[in-house]
Amino acid sequence: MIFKLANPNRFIRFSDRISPYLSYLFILLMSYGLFLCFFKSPPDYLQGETVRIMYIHVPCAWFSLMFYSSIAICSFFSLIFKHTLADIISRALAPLGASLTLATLITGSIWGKPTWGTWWVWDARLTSELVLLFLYIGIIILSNSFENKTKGDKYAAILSLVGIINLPIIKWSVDWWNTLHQPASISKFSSPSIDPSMLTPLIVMTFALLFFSLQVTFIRIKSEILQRKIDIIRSTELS
Amino acid sequence: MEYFLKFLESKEHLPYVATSYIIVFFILVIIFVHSILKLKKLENDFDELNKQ
Amino acid sequence: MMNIFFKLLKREIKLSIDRISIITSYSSFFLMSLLIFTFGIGPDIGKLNELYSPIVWLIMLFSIILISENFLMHDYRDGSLRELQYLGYSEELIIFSKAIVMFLILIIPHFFLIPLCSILLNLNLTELISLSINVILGSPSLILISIISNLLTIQVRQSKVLQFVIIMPFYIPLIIFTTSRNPNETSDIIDLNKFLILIGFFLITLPIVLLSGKMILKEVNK
Amino acid sequence: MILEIISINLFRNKKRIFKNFNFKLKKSQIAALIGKNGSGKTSLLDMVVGLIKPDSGQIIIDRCDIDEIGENKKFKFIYLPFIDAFKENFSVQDNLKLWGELSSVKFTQKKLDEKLKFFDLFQLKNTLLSKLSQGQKKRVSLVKLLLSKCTLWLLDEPFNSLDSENMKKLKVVFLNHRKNGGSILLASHIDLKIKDTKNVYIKLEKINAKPKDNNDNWNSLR
Repeated sequence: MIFKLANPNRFIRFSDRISPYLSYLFILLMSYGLFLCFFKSPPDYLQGETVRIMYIHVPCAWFSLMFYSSIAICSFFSLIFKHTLADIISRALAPLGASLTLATLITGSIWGKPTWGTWWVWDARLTSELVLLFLYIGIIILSNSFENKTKGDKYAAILSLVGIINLPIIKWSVDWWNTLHQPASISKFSSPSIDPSMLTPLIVMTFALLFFSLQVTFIRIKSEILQRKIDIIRSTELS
Repeated sequence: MEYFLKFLESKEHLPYVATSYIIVFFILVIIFVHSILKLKKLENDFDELNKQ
Repeated sequence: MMNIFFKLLKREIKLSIDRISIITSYSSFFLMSLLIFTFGIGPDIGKLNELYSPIVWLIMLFSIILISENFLMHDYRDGSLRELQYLGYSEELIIFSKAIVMFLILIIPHFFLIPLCSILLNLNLTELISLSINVILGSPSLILISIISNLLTIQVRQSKVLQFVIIMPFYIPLIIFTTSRNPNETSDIIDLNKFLILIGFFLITLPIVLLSGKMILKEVNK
Repeated sequence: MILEIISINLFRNKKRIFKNFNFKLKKSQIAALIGKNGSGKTSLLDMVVGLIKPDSGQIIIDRCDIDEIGENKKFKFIYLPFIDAFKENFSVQDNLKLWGELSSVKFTQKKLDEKLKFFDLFQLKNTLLSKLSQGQKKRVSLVKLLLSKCTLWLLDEPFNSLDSENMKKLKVVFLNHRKNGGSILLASHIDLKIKDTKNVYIKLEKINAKPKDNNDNWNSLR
């Protein structure tokens, strides 16, 4: 499988073949998930109807973290094995991850308004998510600020690796800072167990979002490959 | 169904839930459309370069 | 090994003769920002006293990022960074010697800036001692992180803003641990644990910076 | 054999610059790299000193692989790049002393004065480098050649902004160096015009390889 994809053109063909199925899966799962969210799941006895935000907020948060770690893994591969596919994937994932982080932040703060009474709380999780957004922005800007794409890739890879090392430290210190300034009272979401009637829509929505992200990633990878091919042709024409 | 009707009746919470879903879908649509448009533009460029 | 390191250090110190001007610009920047903060917060000395450590740390953070340009960017522009590399000096040593000289130069103005701060912000003796230990232990990490931001943006034309954007997240733990004050404690006790955390943070930062700095410097000439 | 370049391949900025390039430099030999801008003269020199890593191939100086020399690089060769690593706010002799310390070249003040006189720089020895003209700067960097004891000289555009009189002097220096068993690899677009059988001219040409339409592996997209 991986050996088959070890060729950009074959990769493009593969993604072309698979992307309609991804779209179908996404539409199917998303509609089913929305149906479950609004028709089949009960309101929470504590938060009432606002709990329905969770079904979209939590998958976004998961994927925002997951994509950052995938970018870091790709950066590792690109620095060690110098494989261009890793660079291309991390370039394709960064905007997607950043927009999911933004979605997480916005839905989180909308969720916060009815439950906490304010749009924003300097809660440990929200703050770390905000920091994650800045890390994403830094990577995107840095990788695009070089005329030489390879160089931008390398620098962004180094930055994201430093970021993934620092992320636990940041998370930990924000937690610490949070407990220092406000005694823990707001972490009322952390319910130990979740009812199956709420878990199923959450899982369905997560998979829907996964297929959407895969679809977008394939499109972005394809455009990145095309961009590089165009650059090669242009640079040989110029010289 | 009754859950949905209950949800629609909850005047307090409906706008929050609705806006959050709308915003997320808006962001997803934007990133999707942006990717598609970029791809289309690059495909056009690539075809033109290959024709020359 | 040591011989080579001392050679590099000697070079940096020699170059620092014209970096004396940095000290004056640094201290004037520091005092001006203090003035601006005071205008923003108001002349209430109690409030200023409460906020002393975030004020001092924010000013230090920004001024160190601004000043760090003089150490790496100039060397890159006139080609002496390349020279050091093709003469066979290892990249870690280059970065490390630069960090040391930067620390030595930037610690000088603090000898009079911190007492001045303590007068202007009405600090008592324990606060003063705690702040100065904080500065001595925390600024190495500040300097190392600013070096990374400088290295990453060394070839970008308009690098100032980018430098701030990409590096700010990494300052968060540092700013948390240096400015934090446990509200349960009175200001007369010096919190030793905090200093240990700062030393630990430095020990984490140092290898990361040296390693990633080496990788960046290998890329720079391509 | 003092310098051996074995089947070098290099891609830069999506262009192929070297394709299985081979080259040998013997003792007492002057080799000139001739070619248009962008044909890879500077890249070749950068590869020889180890600033750029070739995509494949090997570079051997004095029977040692360039990557394995490490700290001893400065004893193997002297490299004068196109941009000279000079500190603008240092005087001429301070710059040279700084360089001498870094590259472990020991010389007395008397020897320095003598060599400065050779290139008519003695009166300027205490002037700041920022006040010198382009040609004078070039001459200052050429003084390094006279001070150093390395046998392999790597020069990037040594004749740039030199007048005819100084060019003649430089030619004499080159011939002297060759007589003493040294070898020179220089990149220049000006013809050396030393009529001699021992000299080698290498013409670098741009490789205009069209990219294959079906890029068959990922690394071709780099």
